[in-house]
Order: sequence, then structure tokens, then C-alpha cells
Amino acid sequence: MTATNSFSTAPASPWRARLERPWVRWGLVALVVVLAIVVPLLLPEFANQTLARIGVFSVAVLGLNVVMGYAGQISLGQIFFVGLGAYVTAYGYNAGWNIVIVFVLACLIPAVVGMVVALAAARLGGLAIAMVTIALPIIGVPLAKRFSEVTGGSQGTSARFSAAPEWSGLYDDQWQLYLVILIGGATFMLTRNLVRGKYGRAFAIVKGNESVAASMGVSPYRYKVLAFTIASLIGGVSGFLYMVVIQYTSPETLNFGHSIELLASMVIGGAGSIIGSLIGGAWYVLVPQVTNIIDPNLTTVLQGAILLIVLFFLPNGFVSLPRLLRRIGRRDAPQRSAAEVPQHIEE
Amino acid sequence: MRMNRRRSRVASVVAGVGIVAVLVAGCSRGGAEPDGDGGAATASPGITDTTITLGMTTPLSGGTAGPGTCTVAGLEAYFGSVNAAGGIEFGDGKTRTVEIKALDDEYDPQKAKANYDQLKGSVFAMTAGLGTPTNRAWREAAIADEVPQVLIQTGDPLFSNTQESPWQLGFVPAYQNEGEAFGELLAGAGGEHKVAILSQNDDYGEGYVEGFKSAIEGADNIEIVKELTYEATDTAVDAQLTELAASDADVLFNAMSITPLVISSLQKMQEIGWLPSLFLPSNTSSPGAILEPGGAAALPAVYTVSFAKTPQSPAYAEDEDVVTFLSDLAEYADYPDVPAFPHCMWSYMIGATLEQVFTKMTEPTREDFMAQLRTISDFEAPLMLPGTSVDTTEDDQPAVSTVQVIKYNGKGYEPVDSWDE
Amino acid sequence: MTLLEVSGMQAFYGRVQVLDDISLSVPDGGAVGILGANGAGKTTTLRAISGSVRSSGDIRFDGKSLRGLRPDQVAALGIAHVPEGRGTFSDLTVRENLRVGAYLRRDAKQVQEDIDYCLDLFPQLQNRVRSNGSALSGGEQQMLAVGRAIMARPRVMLLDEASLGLAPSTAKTVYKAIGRLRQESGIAMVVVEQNANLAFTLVDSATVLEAGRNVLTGSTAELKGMDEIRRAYLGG
Amino acid sequence: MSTFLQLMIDGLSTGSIYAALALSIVLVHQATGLINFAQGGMAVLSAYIAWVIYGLGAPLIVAILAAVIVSFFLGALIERYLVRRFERGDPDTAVVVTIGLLTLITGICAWFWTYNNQLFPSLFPLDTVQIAGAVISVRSLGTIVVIVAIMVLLQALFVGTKLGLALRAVAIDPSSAALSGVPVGRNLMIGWGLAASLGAIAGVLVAPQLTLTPGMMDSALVYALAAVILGGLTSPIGVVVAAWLIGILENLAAVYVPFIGHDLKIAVPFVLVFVVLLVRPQGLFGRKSVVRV
Repeated sequence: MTATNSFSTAPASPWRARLERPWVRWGLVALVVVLAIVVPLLLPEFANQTLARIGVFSVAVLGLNVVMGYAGQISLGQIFFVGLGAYVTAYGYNAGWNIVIVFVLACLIPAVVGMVVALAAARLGGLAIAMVTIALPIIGVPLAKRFSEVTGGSQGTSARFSAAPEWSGLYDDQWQLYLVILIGGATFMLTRNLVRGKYGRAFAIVKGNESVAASMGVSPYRYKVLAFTIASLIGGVSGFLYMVVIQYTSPETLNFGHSIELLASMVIGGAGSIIGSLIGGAWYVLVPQVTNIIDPNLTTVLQGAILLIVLFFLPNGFVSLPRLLRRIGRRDAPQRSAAEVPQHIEE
Repeated sequence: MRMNRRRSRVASVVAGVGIVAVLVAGCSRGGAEPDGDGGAATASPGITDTTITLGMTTPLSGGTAGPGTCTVAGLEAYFGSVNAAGGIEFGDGKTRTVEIKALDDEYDPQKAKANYDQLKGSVFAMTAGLGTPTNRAWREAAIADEVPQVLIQTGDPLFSNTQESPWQLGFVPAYQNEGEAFGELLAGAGGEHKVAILSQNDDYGEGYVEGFKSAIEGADNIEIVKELTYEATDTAVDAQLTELAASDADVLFNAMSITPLVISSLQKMQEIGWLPSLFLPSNTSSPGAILEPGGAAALPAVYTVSFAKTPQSPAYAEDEDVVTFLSDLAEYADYPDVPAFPHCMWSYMIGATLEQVFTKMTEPTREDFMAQLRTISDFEAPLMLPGTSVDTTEDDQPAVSTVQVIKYNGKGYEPVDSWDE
Repeated sequence: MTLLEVSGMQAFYGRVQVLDDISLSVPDGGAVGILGANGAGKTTTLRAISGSVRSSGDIRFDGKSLRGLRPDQVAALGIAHVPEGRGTFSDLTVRENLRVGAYLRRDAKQVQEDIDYCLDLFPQLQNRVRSNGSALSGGEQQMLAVGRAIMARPRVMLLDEASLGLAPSTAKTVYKAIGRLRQESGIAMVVVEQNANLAFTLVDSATVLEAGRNVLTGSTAELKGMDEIRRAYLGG
Repeated sequence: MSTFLQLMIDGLSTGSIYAALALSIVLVHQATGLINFAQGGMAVLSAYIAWVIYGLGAPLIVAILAAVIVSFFLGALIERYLVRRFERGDPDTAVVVTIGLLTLITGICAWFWTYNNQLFPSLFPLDTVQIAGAVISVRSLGTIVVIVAIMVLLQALFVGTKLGLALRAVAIDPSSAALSGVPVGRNLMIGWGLAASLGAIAGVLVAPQLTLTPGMMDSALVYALAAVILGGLTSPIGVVVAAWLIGILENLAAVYVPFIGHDLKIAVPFVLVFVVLLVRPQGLFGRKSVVRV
């Protein structure tokens, strides 16, 4: 199994080499920026709304990726922080607070909660962390119902602050998509720098082997807590965007099932990959819509089948697609060796 | 509105295959735009001279998929038979067939909103969807877009609030109405009664309890001795029943919407030898699917409220409404078995109600549709119990607000007007 | 007569050839050493024999070809591989580890006897029988690994770097015990060792690998006599 | 007082539902080192199979036995042709594969048998037994007995038998096990097969109470996972005791700890897990073990 970190791996290939050239890079960046500005103006309403939703959940998956893909700590509670961010946003806006302050709180409160949980949970290993994180959404739902005067109870609460302002002359869906691109884009850039910097390396070491990390003077505990905190903060951002785009939240938002779907989306996109997070978000949003088009009565069976088929051919997610294609490219190579196939469990 | 943005479908290719796939469905609204038809007013999306398209977002997978599937089946059954008979002659003289676009929202508000966004451009009206959060998620959007969200299946009174929800209308009685009806019956009883309450911990349970309490207010022969809740996700409510039994109540008001939990609580009560008179909500009181397996005959009395005939009940086995309903279900909705959830019947009635509205529509517009929608009164839809009817003219009330208290007789139900000690 | 005969064996990792035309011949009851520097192909040779690595060429055990057999099938024929790194089952107790070694045997009674024999051969294990493999010291794990191989009642044992990571004294103890085992059981052995001194205490002949080829083969006495061997492997 | 006792007994029978599922999760983990989220879904499928066979007129017990056997092969095939590809790969991927499997199986059940609640006959009569003023249904009693029996069998399998030993060895270190002559692939298939059969029993035990629906086991799964980790992944006895503990404690907490109440009682098992793990990372009864996932 090659490592899933898409930066460190992937042997040099012509197209990749070409990508390294600075002018190509800047050209791409410019292209992306131009697209980000132009596309919302051209696309029909529903396409914009879909893109915006993809943005929301890409950010959620990105957060999960920080703690799982990069730091290697399994978390089944990411949706809780998304929901928390959404609730903070809804409450703050409806209480008439300045929207900027609301945004800051929607990031900070989940971050703080995440840190507190992590301070306790990170002492435990593997499954135990999984268990603690499972608990978050599962306990979150009845909690959200109990504090109904804050959360609106099971009927949920709306907050519609993302209508396009007059001066912009934009449609609401365009305005919302711009907000998502702006905030989501910034989150992606910051996270990218983080995981490529010394923190990213530290995460990788902790993921690789905690005792080694300790011996290298990298405190596994501290970096686990850090990873959880960042993941929760990004979850909060995603929650804010959730309110920008969906404009309504209820206990159903932090249903445990969605946490599982986020996890699946992360692996499908590619654990430990920035692009993978984007693909994961697209997966999270598009697969239900596509299965709905195929047959609304068979969404479950279709979603399960698609997930398994993709993983069967791309165990490391979509980001490993280029590698797969290259391998197919050189089929003439000598017979596969034990190094590639765990032969002893083949019959 | 946004015609200038149609050609942009080409550009959207850059947004990726997935989106394109979605657009194929989403942007079929293109086809819905008026191609200069003769009509005086420009037609709204989703209606042509020969067809009208209705949209639904409802849970077709996950925990609530049982009832959810019913909401689609009932509607397809009704309009299937109508279409087979040639369609409906609208108020504007044109005869149209009815198409239904139903999408699965997995009871996830976010997906419900997405489904709405996808459908609103290509359907004339959204209808019959099940679920409170999943309908609330796009209520404001529907108002902003002036898209009808009508005859939906939630007892949340907000959707029947004429002021706050101009483009909405609920179909089924508010949960409050149901609780109230039973409360009145109990308050009118001669003797003293101790009531224990078990309710689902959400607006569903709260609504029932609220209605019940308002009805028994001031009735000094009724005392609420214990009040507990359960989660819709619980695997058992044994502990609650044990705790309630300890209160020696002689009446259990059980606002529970989860079929297996109702069955097991019926069994549990008999196990621990606590046999109160029981009230059950309209959507979990099916004789065949719940009361018989639960052995409800052992209880002194089981009351529920209803406005629909129960197909399982032998009393209606011969009833022609029921017979046609079941055959329509099997023929047009591919739903062979006798429905265990009343939502099948409710959707069927919704279909009948919509037909009434269509026959009154003189213009193919959503505005006219909403206007006509509010003019239906004393309409006895098929499957309706005598004494109940559809009335949309009353402000702040769902289409059906009158309910009949009925009592289990060991096989089916019979209407009752007074509590017999 | 020869029990295990390897000839013209080749093996690859990906596109890298690690073994090229290896040959090896182990007489019944004999002990052959494989010497060589890191990466010379010693371990791969053993893995190829036990079927954990795909290889081409000819491997015959007691006249039968081992081509295409899975490791468990090879083991079933009577070839016990003591892998590099010992392969101790961390969550199993010492006794359970030994019983796994006897997986292919049906004779419960003798199995018990053999367990006792192992504990007699490695007294250090005696008071650890109930503790988990993960709790053992490196030396004890190595002894356990050998014991697991003994439990299979093999005809040939493949020993891979039994001294790796052990204190010299411990390594000596291990090799002494193996020597005793060889005398008492007559199990043939293929011994991979970097420490030729240790190997020579056990084997009658040896072959030297460099870059996946046999460069030198001879009896222990002959090899000991050659000064390049002395320089390279005997630190003399 | 009798209420208190009754609550404990209620908890015991609810806990038994979790225990039934938890046992098969432990079995798979012991045999492959994986946590199988699809275990519940597979149990439901098995229950449907039994239900169909019963519907064809076979006696209930026959239908159940048939389902148990079919499930064995189903489980083995799933391991061989789906899961094996991921066994040595990234654990996260393996978990997601079992999640995908859960979705697929749930979908298949819904496709064939709809989301309607199907009534499933119970092996045990609807009678009750009096114990010191408290009442327990024969059904719960029967469930408890069966679970205890399975628990003992599993314990015996793992520590007593050669098969159990081989299963564990394969899960810990396949290559090393192979060198000792253990056919790794076959043991992995057997492990999944046994777990599936066990799941089948779990399914038919709880189906009469929960009624048969594609999502029947979903809410039980979380509790089962909690029990598995609380009891220690390696110990059948541990997880059963843990499951009962969870069932009982959450009832008592709900009734006697006002601020918890029936809505937050689900927090109890997790708090319990958390506290226990801080003290004993390997769980109540578990041995220290390397955990994948």
C-alpha cells in the first residue's frame, strides 16, 4: 500500500513535471480565479446552488481530513461541529448580532468545544477516540432538542441573511456561491499551507508512529489535540456556510448518519489530500442527487453499490486515479511480486 | 424570469460531469418555460396544455421510508387512475394529465432543500411531502420563489398559518387537533381519570400533548399523574412504561409515531399487568399492523382519532372506496399489499383534493392555483369518514381539521361520541 | 541424499531483480548456512523457499517441486520457516503461540510433550508460558519463534537471522539451544546469518551470496580457511 | 422497589439486544482485526432470509437454521470477494468499505421487502415470569439464555479450540500464521462466515421485538459498538456483561437522575466507556491488543 498523502507520493511523471513549472502554476491559479469569478454568472440557478452545497461539505470533509487523513486520528463526530457552527450562526443572526461576529463565533465555539473534547479524548488511543467522537452527534441531537428555546427544538430554526444585497445586482444563488467560494477558498488555502508546513509534518509523524514521534520530540498528545481543534474549527466554518446556503438547521443536521457519510466522502475523495476533500464534498452532494435521478426508490442500494465499486478500483480514493491510470499504462511490467500483493492471503 | 440564463447550460459543462447529470434533471425547467401558448396569462412552470407536473420531496429511504413511500404511492394511485380515465378537465377548459416527480430526501432537511431547488423550475407545485424539518427547510424559499408547498403531510401548525405561510397549506390535522379531540372526549367522561403521558421527544409528541392538555384544562375529573418522553431512535420504551405503570394511571395517552415501539409497548403493558385505557395517534393505530400483533384486545379500550377509513378493518373490507383505493394502489403505484401506514390513504385524498382545485383553475398559474386552493369546503374525499371533510376556507387550519374519535372493537374501529365507563 | 534442492532460482520485487540463479542443496539432517551482506538476497531466498515470495526456477523438497505452493502448503510438507523479526503473535500467550506452531498436527499427546521439550530447550520461557507474546524480551521472542517451528515437527527448518538485535550472550544461548535441537532431532537446517562465527557453530557447509548470486560455496572448514571470508565475515 | 428491580430487568432484556449484535462484531474483530459496521445489516438480511423461508411454510426453527447456514456462506463470500481486497490496506478504507456494505445490504433488503415493518414470529411464547415482584417476559428470558450460551461457546472457541487459535493468529499476523501451516484465506472466510451465522441468530432474536425492517439494527449498532469497546474487543464475556451494564445503567439513570431523563440516557454508555477507558484502555475484560480502526 502506497501512502495516501498525495504530496509526498506519486512518482514524477511528465504531466506532473510540467505542473512544477512556475508559469504553468501561476497560469492555473489565474485560471481558477477567473473561473471562480465568471462561472457563477454563467451557470443556471440550480447549478450554482449545487456548487455552493459542494463547497459547504468540501469544507466539512477538509476538516475531517485534517484530523483523520493527516493526523491519523479517527473521528466520527465531524458533523457535530458542522451542526454546532450552523446553530451558532442561526442563533447569533436571529439575535441580531453583527454577521462578522457571528461568523467568528461560529468558528471559535466549535473549535473550543473540539479542543475540550480532544484534551480528554486524545489521551485514549484508536477505537476509544472513535467512540468518544461517535458520542458527539448521538448526544448532540437530544441536547439540541432539550435546549429548544435556543435551537428551535425539533422544528429547527431558519436564518436568512444571505440574500444578495441590492448594490450587487446579483441573484441570491450567485451571491451565496460567491460567499462560499470566498470563505471556503480561504479555508482551503490556509489548511493547505498548514498541512504542508511544519504542523503537517508533525501530523504525519504522529500518524506514522507515536512512539517515534515522541522520540523525535513531537508530542503526539499536543498534536492530536491541535488536529482535533483545527478540524472542529473548520467544521464550524462549514456550519456557517451551511446556513449561508441551506439557511435552515435542525437536530437532523447533526444526525450520526451524516457523520458516517462525511467519513465515506473523505476516503472516496482521498484521505490526506486537499483536492480529495473537494472531490469528497462533490461526492457527498452529487451522489444522492444522481441516485435520485436514476431511481428515487433505490437510492440506498445505488449509493452503497457505487461506493463499493469506486473503492474496489480506487482503494485510496479518487486522488489515486492518476496513479492507477499510469499503472494500467505499463502493464508490460514483469509479474507482480509479493511486495505488491499480500500473496499469503490469496487462494 | 431567468430565461436569459438558459444558453449558459453550455458553460455549465465546466462544472463537471456530475453537475451536468444533475442539470439534465434540474434544467429540464427549460422545457417548462412558456412557448407562447394561447393562454391569457403566461403559464407557470410545470404546466402545459396537456400536462401538469407535481413535485414531491419525501423520505424514500431510511427510518421514515415506510410512511414516505406511502406518500408517493397514494398520489400515484389516485392520479394514475385519473390519467387512465383521460385526465382532468381544468377550469380553463383544457384537459391535462398529471405527472408526479418524487425525490428521496432521506429525511435530511439539507437534501430536501436540494430536491426543492432541483424541482421548483420544472414542477407546477410541490405537494404531499412528509416530515416537519424536511418541509421547514425550504418553506421560506418556497415563499420567496412563490412556489406552492401545499397539502403536505406534517401536523406542524406553522404551515397552516395563513399569514406566515401564504404559499403553504398543511393537509393532515395539526397534531394539536388530534390530541384535543381525545382530550375533549375524556373531559366529557363522567368518572375521575388519572392520565399517564408518553410522548415522542419532538414537535410531533409535543403537539399531541399540547392539544390534549388544552382540552382537559379545567376539567377537574382529569389528573395527569406522570409525563415521560422517548426518542424516535430508541430500541425499547420498557423503562418508560415501567415507570408510568408505577403511577397507577388508568389512561395512557401515548403520542408515539414508531410502529415497532407501539407494538412492543402494547406487549410490555400486558407483561407487567398494567392495563389502562389507551390513546394512540392516527398514524400508529393500524388494526392489522399494530393492534393485533400487540394484542391490544387485552386492554379495556383503545381510542384513536381518524378521518380516513382503515383498509385493514373488516368493517370496510367491502367499502367501495377502499376497494378502488387498494386496486389503484396495486395497479398504478406498484404497491400490492394493504398499506400499514395511513399516509397512503392521506396522499390519495390529497390527490382528490388537488383534482377539485384543478377543475376550478381558470388560469395555468401558481397564483390562481393558490387562490382556488383556498375555496374548497365540505369536500368529502374518497376514504373519508362520515363527519369529516376537506375544508380549506378556514384560516390557520389545515385542509382537514375535523377528526373523529374512534374506538377499537377487536377487529376494526367504530366511531364514538362519548366515553363509556 | 539431498532433502532440499534449489536451482536457478530468480525473484523480483516490482521490476527489481533480487535473486539471480541461486542454487542451494541441503542433505537430509544436514545444516547449510547462507552468508552475505545486507541486501545480498539471503532473506529473500528463504522466503522464496517457503512460498512467501514468488520466484522462478526450481525448488524441490524430497523430490517434489514446491512451485506455486502457498506458504501454509509448504509448511504442511515439513518446512518450518523462522522468519526475520520472529513473527510472534503479540496477543497470544507463549503456550498459545506454541500451539499455533502445532496447527497441522493431530496428535494432541505428543504436542504436549513437544511443548514441554521446547520449554526444556529454552528454560527462559518456562515462567512466561501464560504471558502475552508482546510482553516478551527480544531473546525470548526469538526462542519462542524457534519453539513454534519445532512444534511443527518439520524435516527442515529455515532460520533467518536468529541473532538479529540480540545481545551477544543471548545470541549464543539461542544458537547453543538450536545446536542441541539439531543433535537431538536431526532436523535439517538452512541458516541465514550475518554473524558467520555464530553460523559456523551450527552448519556443516555454507554458501555466500552477493547481489543475489552464489559467489562461493563450500564446507565450513574450507570457508573458515579462506581469508576473504575471514576479512568479510569473521572480523579476523 | 419493585419498580427498581423491574427497571433492571428491562435493562437486561434491552441490553441483550445490544449483546447479540456485539458478540458477532467481536467475532469478526477477533478473526480479522476489523470492526465491521455492516454486521447489523447482515443480521437483518439473515433475518429476512429466515422470514422468507418461514413464509414458504417451513417450521420457524428450520427456517432459522437454514438462515444461519445460508448466512455462513454469505459471510464467507463477502470476505473472499469484497473485504479481502482491503484487509491489508488502510484501515480507514476498510471501515468505509464495511459502511458501504451496510448501505448496500440495507438497500437490497428495502428493495426486496420494502421499508414496511414485517412481523417476525418469536421462538418463545408471549408468557411472563415473576421474579421477586418484577416481571420478565419468556421472550427476553429466552434471548438472555441463548446469548449466554453463544457467549460461552465463543469463549470456548477462542481459548479452547485449534480453530479459534488459528482465527486469532491470522488476525494478528497472517504471514507468520501461514508459516505455521495455517491456511490464512480459508480462516478469514470462516471467521466472517461464523460471524454472519452469529449475526443471523442475533437478527432472529431481536426481530420479533423490533419488527423486521431494513434499518432494524441501526440504532442497536451504536450501543453494540459501545458494548464491544467497553467490554474489551477480545472478550465475549466482557462485551455481554458490558451490554447488560449499559442497558441497566441507562434505565436507572433515566429514571433516578432527573437531569438525564429518558432523552439523554443514551449519553450514559458513552460516559461509561470514556471513564472506563481512561482507567483501563483495554476495556473491562479485554487483554491489551493492537486495534485497527
